[in-house]
Formats: sequence, C-alpha cells, structure tokens
Amino acid sequence: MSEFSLQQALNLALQHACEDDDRVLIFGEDVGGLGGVFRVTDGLQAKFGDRRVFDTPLAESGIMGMAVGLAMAGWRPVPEVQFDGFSYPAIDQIVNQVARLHYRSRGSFAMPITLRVPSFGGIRAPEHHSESLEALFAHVPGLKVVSPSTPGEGYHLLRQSIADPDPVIFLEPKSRYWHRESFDPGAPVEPLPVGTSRIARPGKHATLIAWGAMVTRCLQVAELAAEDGVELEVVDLRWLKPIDADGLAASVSRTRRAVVVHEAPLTAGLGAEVSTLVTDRCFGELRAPVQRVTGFDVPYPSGALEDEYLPSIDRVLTAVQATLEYRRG
Amino acid sequence: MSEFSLQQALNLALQHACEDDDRVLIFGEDVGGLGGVFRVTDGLQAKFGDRRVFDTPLAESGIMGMAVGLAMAGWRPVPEVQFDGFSYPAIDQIVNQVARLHYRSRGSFAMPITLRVPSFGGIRAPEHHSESLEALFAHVPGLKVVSPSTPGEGYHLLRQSIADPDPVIFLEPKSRYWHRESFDPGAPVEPLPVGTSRIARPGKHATLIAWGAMVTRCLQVAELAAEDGVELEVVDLRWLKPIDADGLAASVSRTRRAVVVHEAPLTAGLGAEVSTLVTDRCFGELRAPVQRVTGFDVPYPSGALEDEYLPSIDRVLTAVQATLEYRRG
Amino acid sequence: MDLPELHRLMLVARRIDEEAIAMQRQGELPGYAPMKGQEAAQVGSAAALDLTRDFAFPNYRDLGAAVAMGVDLVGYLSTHLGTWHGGMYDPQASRLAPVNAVVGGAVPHAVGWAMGARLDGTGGVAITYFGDGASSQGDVHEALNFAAVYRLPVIFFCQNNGWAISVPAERQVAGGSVAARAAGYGIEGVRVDGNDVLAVFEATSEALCRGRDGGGPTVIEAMTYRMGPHSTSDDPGRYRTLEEEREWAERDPVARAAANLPAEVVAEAEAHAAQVVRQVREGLIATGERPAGELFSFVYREPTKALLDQQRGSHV
Amino acid sequence: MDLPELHRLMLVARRIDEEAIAMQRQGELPGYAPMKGQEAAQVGSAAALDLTRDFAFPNYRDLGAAVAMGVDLVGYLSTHLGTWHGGMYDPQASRLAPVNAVVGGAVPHAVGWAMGARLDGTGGVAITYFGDGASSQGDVHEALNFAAVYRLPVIFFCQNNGWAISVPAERQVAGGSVAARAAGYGIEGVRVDGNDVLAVFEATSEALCRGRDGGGPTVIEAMTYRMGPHSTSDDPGRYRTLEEEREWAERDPVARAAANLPAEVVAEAEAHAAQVVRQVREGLIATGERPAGELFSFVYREPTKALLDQQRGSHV
Ligand SMILES: Cc1ncc(C[n+]2csc(CCOP(=O)(O)OP(=O)(O)O)c2C)c(N)n1
Ligand SMILES: Cc1ncc(C[n+]2csc(CCOP(=O)(O)OP(=O)(O)O)c2C)c(N)n1
Ligand SMILES: [Mg+2]
Ligand SMILES: [Mg+2]
Repeated sequence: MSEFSLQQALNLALQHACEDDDRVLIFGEDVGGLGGVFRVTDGLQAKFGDRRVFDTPLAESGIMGMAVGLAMAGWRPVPEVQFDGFSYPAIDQIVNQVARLHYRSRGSFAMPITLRVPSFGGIRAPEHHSESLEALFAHVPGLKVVSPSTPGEGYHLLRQSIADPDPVIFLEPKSRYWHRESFDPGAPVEPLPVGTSRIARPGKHATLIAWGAMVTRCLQVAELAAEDGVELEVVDLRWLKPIDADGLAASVSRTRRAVVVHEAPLTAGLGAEVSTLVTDRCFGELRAPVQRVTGFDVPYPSGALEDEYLPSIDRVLTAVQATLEYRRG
Repeated sequence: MSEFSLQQALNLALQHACEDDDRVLIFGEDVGGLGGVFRVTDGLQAKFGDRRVFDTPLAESGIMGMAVGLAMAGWRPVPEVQFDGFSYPAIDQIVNQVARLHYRSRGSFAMPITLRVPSFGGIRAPEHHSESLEALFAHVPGLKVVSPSTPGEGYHLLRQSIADPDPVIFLEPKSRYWHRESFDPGAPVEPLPVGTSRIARPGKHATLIAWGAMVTRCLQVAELAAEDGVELEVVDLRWLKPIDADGLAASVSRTRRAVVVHEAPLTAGLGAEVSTLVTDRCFGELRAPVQRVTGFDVPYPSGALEDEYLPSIDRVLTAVQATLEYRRG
Repeated sequence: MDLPELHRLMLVARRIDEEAIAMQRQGELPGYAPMKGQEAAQVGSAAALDLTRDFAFPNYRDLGAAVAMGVDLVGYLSTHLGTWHGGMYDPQASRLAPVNAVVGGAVPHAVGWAMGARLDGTGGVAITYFGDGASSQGDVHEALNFAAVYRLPVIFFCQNNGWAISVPAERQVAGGSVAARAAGYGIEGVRVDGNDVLAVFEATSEALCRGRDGGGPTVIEAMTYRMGPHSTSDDPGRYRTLEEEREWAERDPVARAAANLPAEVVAEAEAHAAQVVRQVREGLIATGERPAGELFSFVYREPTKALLDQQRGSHV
Repeated sequence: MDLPELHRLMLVARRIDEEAIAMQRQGELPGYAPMKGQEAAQVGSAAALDLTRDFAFPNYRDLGAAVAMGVDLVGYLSTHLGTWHGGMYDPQASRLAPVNAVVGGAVPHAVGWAMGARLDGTGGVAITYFGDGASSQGDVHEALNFAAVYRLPVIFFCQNNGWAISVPAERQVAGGSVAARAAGYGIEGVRVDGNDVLAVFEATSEALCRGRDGGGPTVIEAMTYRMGPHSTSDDPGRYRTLEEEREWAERDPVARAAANLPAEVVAEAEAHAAQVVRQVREGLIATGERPAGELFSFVYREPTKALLDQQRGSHV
C-alpha cells in the first residue's frame, strides 16, 4: 500500500502496461519529453524510448487516424487527446473509423485502442478545457467508455482498458488528478467484467448515481444527509458504456429513489439514459421519478461562473429532498 | 394547393428564402450546377447566380468554418453536408464554433446558420449514408435541431429555420424525399414557435412519439392497431431541440402510455431524453414505463440487414402491446 | 510485371466494371461506383506492391487495385451488393483494407500502418488511394504532415480523375496539382500519366524503393479520367460535356495498352476476362441472404451483455 | 505607421504582458498565455490593418494585436481573468473576433468573413493569426484551399515562434516552412523576420493590397520566438535550453526597435506604457462578480422556454 494521486496512479498503470505488453504505444501532443500537460505520461519516454512514447504534430484527427493504422498493423495504441474539447476534431476518426473497423472488417482487425481524454470541469480552465463528452461517446456502437473516480480505480480501469480488445474512451476527471489515496497496485484485482458499477457508499433512502468527479460530490452530499439521518447510497457508474443496468436496478430496487448527477448539459445527457434504464427496470418500485442534477444547457462557462454551472451540493441536496418528499400527483 | 415531394418542397423553401432575403447563401458539395445529389438545390444556382449558390471544395469542416465567417460578416448561410455521416468531420466547427460564437461574443455575432443534412436510413445506401445524429446535436447548447416528416412540414420548417436567428440543424429524412403530398406553400402559416410538436394522428390508448421517417412508420402502426380497436396517438416531435415537453406531457397525460421510436441506436439516443421528460412530467399518470423502439447498438448495417436494423412495424406493435398489457411488478 | 500481364489485369477490371453496371441496370446490384478509365492508375500501382509485406488502403472506386492484388472479387463487390459495407474478402490475407467510404478518411490509417511496419522492421510500405476531391480534406493534410515528420514508408496515391462528383479538379485543387503539394512537406511528389500503365508501375516501384530505403513518403498524382458516371445514380450530363468525354475516350488506358500488344495476346486476355466475369457474376448472384443475427456480430470482439439482450429481443 | 509609433505599441504590449504574469503570480489572474517576444509580429501586422474595413481573427496569445488595434485591454484580458471566455471587449467595434482557444479553429472563419466582405464589396481583408503548431491542423489546410480556390482577400498570418508547447517547429512543420506550403495552393507565401516590426508591417501592407486588388490570399510566416512559457502553468525548462532562450533574448524585438530610436522617445513610450499598465491593472482588479443568471445569457438570441425553466430552477 502506498499513496498515489490519480495522476500518479494513471502514470503507473501506463508504465506497467508498457512493461507487460511491448505492443503498447503511447502518443499524443506533448506526451513525450514534457510528460503531458498533466504529467500523466511523465518519465515514460525516458523509460521506454521515443519509439514507444512519442509526440505527434498538433492534429487530433491525425492522431486517431494513426492509431487506427497502428492497430491494423497489430499494435496497441494508447493515444491522448490533450483536453476533452479537442476530441471534437477527432470525432470523425473515432466514430467512423475507430468504432467501426472491427465491424467493417468482419472481425479481421481488432481495434484495441485506449483513448485517454483529460475530461470534465472544475479547474477554472479556458474555453474547451472542461467538457463532458460521455453522452456522445456512449451513443456510438463499437465504443466502450469508462471514467475512474479514484486513484485505485484509475489504475485498475486503465490497465483493464488497455488490455481490452475493443476501443475504450478513457475519461480522466482532471479536477481529481491531484487527490491522493492509498492503494496497492500489486494487489490481485477481482476480475471485474467491463460494465460493472461500484457502490461507493451504501445507503437505503435513495441512490445517487454519478461518475468521475461527481462521485466525490455525491459522497459529500451523502455525508451531509447522514447528519439528518438520511442514508444515501452512492453508485459510481464507472463504465458509461456498457452501463451496469443490473447493478443500478439492484440498488434502486432497495432504495426506491434515484438521483443521477453529471457535469454535462441536461438535454440528451447520459443522465437521460441512466434514468430511462432505471425507470424501465424499477417502474413498479420507484416512489418518485428519477431526478437529474446536471450542468445546464449552456456552453461550459468561464471560471467566474463555473460554480454556478456545476451541480453543487445544494442542488443535489434539493433533488434528494424532492425525491424523498415526492407524492404521486 | 399543389402536389409536392419533400425534395420539391424543400427546394421551393430555399427558393423563397433566397427571394425574401438577399443575405441568404447556399453552398456545399455539388449543390451548384448539379443541384445536390438529391436535387434539393436544383435550379437555384441558375436562378440566383453562383455568388449566392455555389459549390465548395470537398471538406465539411471548411464548409462549416466558412459558414461561421459568413455569418460574422452578416450573411445568412444555408450550407449542406451531403450525407449525415459526413457531418462528423464538421463536428468540431459545429460544436466549438457555430454553437458558441453568439455566446462567446456575448451576443455580438448572431449565427443564423441553417445546416441541411440529408439524414437517416432506409434507402439501402453505402456506409455512412444512413446515420441519425440527432442525439449528438440535441446535446449541444446553442444549437436547435429539427426534422420534418412531410412536404408541407418540410417547407414551413425550413423557412422557419432559415429565418431563425440561431443555428439550426435541419435533418431531412432522405427516405421521404420522393413522397408526395398536397399543400399550399402560399397559405398563411400559424406562427408556431420553435419547439412545438404536432399530433399527426389523435388517439387515446397510447402515444407514439417519433420524428422524420419514423412518423410514417408510426402512422402505419396506428392504422393497423385501429383495426383491432386500439387507438394510438402519433406525435410528430419535429423539433428535437428544444423538445416540446409540454406537448408530450399533454398527450401522455391523456393516453397514460408512451412508445418512442427512432432509427438511431438505443443507448444514449434521443429516446432516452424523451422518455425521461415524459416520465418526469407524467409519473403519477403513466401506466407503464415508456417503451423505446430504436435501432440497435450496432453500426448502421449494409442493405441486406437494413430492415432488421430499423424499427419495423412488428417491433413497434410488440412495444405497443407490451405497454398496453403492462402490469406493475 | 510486363505490359501483357498489366493489360490482362486491366482488361479484367474493365470487364468486371462493365458487368457491375449491367447488373445494376438489371436490378441485381443496388448501386455501383464505376472506375472505367482508371484501370492503368489502379492496376499499375497495385501490381507493383509486394504482397508479402506491403498493404493498400482503398476507397470505394478501386476495383482495379483489387484485381491486381488478386482479391476475391465476389467478396470485393459484395459491398455494392449490400451484403457487408467493408466487403466480404479477407483484408488481412488480401493486403487490402476494407472498402472505406469516407472521402480521405483512410489516408491517415496508411500512416499509422506504415509506422507499425517500420517498428516491426518488415520493410513494408503502405499505399493509400484517394481522389482529387479527397485532397481537400483536412485528414489528408494531417496524414501528409505526420508521414513527412516521421519519414514513414507511405505512398499517397492520388487518382486525379478530373472530377469529384460534379466539381472539376480546377475548382477543387487550388494550385492545380496535388503532387505539387508534396514540396511544402519536404517530400517527393510526382505527377504521372495515369493512363500509361507502365509509367504508373514505374513511378510506384520507385516510391516503394524510397519507402523501403527509409527515404520517406511519396505523393504520386496519376492524371486520369473517370469515363463513367460518379455512381450508377449520377448523371454526368448535368456537369460535363460530351466533347470532354470523347477526348478522354481517345486516351482510354486499356485500348492504349492493347494497341502495343499482339492481337492474339489481347484476344486471349479477352477470353480470360470473360471467364472471370462469368465466375464473378455467378458468385454475386449466388450470394444468399445474410444469416439472422449477423447484424449483431463484430460490434465488439465479444458481444456485451447489453447487446446480447438487444439481440434476444428483451429490448424490442 | 512609423517606428516610434510601432515601438510605442510594442512596449505597451510588453509591459501589459509582464503585468499579467505578475498578476497571475499574485493570484489575481487564474492563468495567462504570455506573448513576450512576439510583439513585432503581432503589432507590426495588426497596425497595418484598416480598421474601417479589415477584420482580425486572433487565438489566445495575441495581446499585441489587441494593443495595436486599440482594443479595450481590460476587456481583452478578462478572458484570462475567467470573466468570459471570449473576452469582454466589443468584437464588432474592435474589428477583433473573440479570443478563440481551439488551435486552428478560427482560421476558416477568416475565409468565410472574407467571402462575405467581397460579396459586400467593402474592400475589407481578413487576417487570421495562428501558430506553427496550428499549421498541422486539417482546418488550416481546408481554409487555405478554400481561400485559394475562391481567391479571397485573406492573410494567413502564422507566428512561427519555434514551439507548440513542448514540440519544436522542426518536429511539427514537415518541410520546415509554413510559408512554403503556399506554393502548393498557388498563392503567395512569404517568410519575414518576425522580430523586425517594420518588415512585418511592410509584408502585411503588401498582402493587404494584394487582397484588396483581388490578388487573393497570402501566407505570411513571421519567424519569431516565444520568450516566456507556453502559459503560466508551463515549465519550458523541461523541453528547451537556456542557451536557446538567451540567443533569442538577443533578438528581442522591442529592444531592437528601441535601439533605433532616440532615448527620449523610448523614455516617453515607457512612461506611456506604465500609465496604460496602471489603468489596465486597476480595471482588472475592479472587475467584479458576474451578475447572477449571466450563465444563461447569450445561449440563443432569445432564451428558449426550456432554458428559462432551468434558470428558474424548475430543473434543479
Ligand atoms: C467525407 C465525405 N464527404 C462527402 C462524401 C460524399 N462523396 C462521395 S464520393 C465524393 C467525391 C469524391 O471525389 P474524389 O475524391 O475526386 O474521388 P472520385 O469519386 O473522383 O474517385 C463525395 C463528395 C464522402 N463519401 N465522404
Ligand atoms: C485543437 C486544439 N488542440 C490542442 C490544444 C491545446 N493547445 C493549446 S496551445 C497548444 C500549442 C499551440 O502551438 P502553436 O500553434 O505553435 O501556438 P503557440 O502556442 O506557440 O502560440 C496546444 C497543443 C488546443 N487549444 N486546441
Ligand atoms: Mg475525382
Ligand atoms: Mg508556436
């Protein structure tokens, strides 16, 4: 057991992945000598050489297109897009190529690509540096999508993503990069299948469902609610595609109430999918409609307005109260 | 009153828009001399000259980027992307620029851009020519999204979109281009606000919610169900952003049951948003969870498998039956 | 490879192309993108490849490359039959990537593949086929720049066939030449008469050597002409003149090769082509329905539970 | 514009740049992207514009252009203050588009704007600022090709400052020169000493004339150097040498202009700059909280009902 920040845990996962499989390649903008703008790839070029860890020109579509070709040649690419909002220039390659080449080739070419994307908000960043793209990615057949909420989760989920034979979009909650936690990267991991969620805190009065940095937000809310005797269960969804519908249903069948929390805008966000899955499976048991606490339907704002945009403790508490007090109209 | 196909109705709408406002510009791949691969812009270059109706080089991002600049210079661009699947190369410009320049500039620059996208499947097309991107677009703050289901709707919605001061993504159901209908383009239109839905067929036992070509599919289903005495209400959502939540709630409050039908894959499709909105507003009245009948979570397949992929009459009927027979577990 | 062999391949491509159009007219193929006129460009370049180590990335109009590479042609044409988007041939064994319908989209794949080949030290070179229209796409620029920065063994093979659907190359390619763009990246760029099969073979062989020797990428712009419509639903009468078509008909690459061969060689090639056409036609017609559930195959390496649920119809 | 005026503008840019870094260190600005070293490139080009008809498209490091164009500097810097992403200045009145943080993303906007200006017959020319790194983006290629195909009045002004964060231009720009790419599009491309403010002014003035006269677009590559870090959270010590930094310090564009001016002119300019810095600093510090609900403004021309509902908190 030692203490790691999420950034260090991810760095270690990349290091171990490179050691265990010499087909793993790491590339992107500034990931080489600089070690990435968040230092997640720090020291890897020195360890594995500039053939396996290298800088690319500044072109996200080119990066993903190159990843496709490398995968076709039998390599295991782990590219980085420097910030969430700069995934958009690569969307065509991701949707039309990465997600489909296995299908298009009838299984002839595997696409074991893990795209790392520093994601979400909360760090007072410039425009385009705080976006949540999970709904977009989760809608695309052929992709898997995951987001860790803690250093330990980060380590294991990144190892699992790189080992996965399918393309995985790995969304790193950048506001959590520097938060530390103890875990043992050498400890044998339960071989959890892709698509399982995790109960981050058990409770019985309502289920809060979140991912990435919003898991921490929900844990804070649960802490506060507990002072009033309200026991909230916090589910860390982790895998945003495939979604653990069974796990969610199991929790909500017990609590009979659910609130889903995310940073992305409300409309057509992943909260709608979560809400629909839960409602579909727990229709008879639900005591209130699933509440959504999300970013608003506005462009992610500048620092001065960030706290107003992001789901706050207050907003989540208000939704919890609404679901607890809900009476069928 | 005369008869028009959707393709002709849209062509007429473009012509009238160009006549009424000499800031309207039409451009895209092959929209000039050829009149577009679906002939929606047929004859317009001859009428309005090659300064107002012109071909671009083959680059969708460039097309949308140019549209942004033209809008900044006070023009009213109506670009075309040749097929749905080729919107992806333009997504960065659409999300990071088109949808945000009004916001970024604090209202200094309007973005009255109408992006026409021949959309959805059903015509045995090559790969990338049958995609449904409405969930992606609807998630983006700053965009409006609309899809007409009939020639008359097409005419008026396109006029309304072009007149709108905000960017509108106009999704044309290409499988309906050649279907004809009588309407009077000169008739005064009820000034319907953006974001209203339309009851395409009234009924009382359940509400089918759809857009684009799936409206026709739902009307077929309603016809068949009527033979068995089941009266289905068909709501043509039309505006996919903003969504007419009040209109949907009004219908479902009466019928107490809803099925949403779309071509896009299930997971994180717009059906989830529709389902969540309806459930949220009609929780006490709903007699069954909202059913979704959608494309599967697979890449849009080749012609031989297309009918298996698209929501069929049978699949919709099965969902209707499921909602009618639903008993709280 | 010598002229008789190249001609023989071109003729097969020509006759299959004609047959595909005929089958489309007869309602047996939903649609087709004819390559008539581009046989020399496609055959000449693909025939130069070493199929033990090189790899080709086609778009949707590269039947000639498939013929030259010995790809199963029923499998290749099944993309037009609506059987499977990428075609039914084995892309790994064929050394021909699945058919790609995104204009310019596969070009960066060749760059990545070439980097992989270099890391493996195979000496393999990637060739990517794209059109004059595709040269406008950002992806093609990004790919050129990546390949040049890393000096990768890639051939950017542009078939400048004069048109991108209805847009002529002179209103598409600013400056007028895709090959001339190469200089801006510090790499080799050559223009070649794309209707001269030997010249194309030669230029490609040189570029292959350069790639294998660590000399980096090459842009080859093969000047040719799409003699037919863009696709079977296109009407070229709307955008180009008969004069232009007639002019290029005189430069027909297949006829041009035949003119330099003894009549009996040509006749034998015709007989051979006719036989291939027969087999391919029969193969296409015999292609049956797709098995139920194939829709759900190949989305992932192993299907996810959610997908199996959908297949089982627990989600209707 | 003459050297004293240009120097005076450069000095204001230099001193504000320094002040912004100081304010960041003092915790008064969340972050900043210094432009020290690029004053001549930015001021020299922007000062040549005719603000009654031209229009500039900046990225995130173009303070010098803002200074030369007389943009409200508190408004300009408020993007770094976290007040509003695009800045708080009036982009229409200033003729400077909102700050754009997508590398290469605003380049095609200049092309569209230039087409609009030509349709209106204003004689206006668009100038777009981008970096050596941005030249790798597909959007920049597409924009160059569009502008060249339509022969639009656009200046593609590339500040080649040697680095894109940690990646040096020689591993970014294959072939070594962004200006050299112009030939491939059949348009003018010039390289200019980006630390020579008069040379930049001259080159830009020529390109403006060309644009106004229907001569089409120009690529200007201004060779310069980012003397500071990429941003206030960057550490250049990780990727470049002190020698390199020292070498470029000797070519400091502001010092170079000053060396050709009488001491009292320089002293007066310093006094002026100090005064501007004081005003800007005070303005930044006086910038208050944002009004509640501003978050919901400007998403659409008129807010939608759904958005008003969210604002009213009916959706929490
Ligand atoms: C990204 C993208 N945009 C648009 C299309 C539609 N489209 C298919 S082929 C074509 C023209 C391509 O021209 P060119 O690259 O010259 O190739 P050619 O068809 O002449 O072989 C277009 C616009 C597409 N397939 N992909
Ligand atoms: C599309 C996109 N990708 C990545 C980034 C992150 N990023 C910001 S600046 C920068 C380097 C830009 O280099 P250059 O174009 O040379 O401009 P400079 O910073 O040197 O002025 C990068 C990678 C971005 N802002 N936009
Ligand atoms: Mg062509
Ligand atoms: Mg730079």
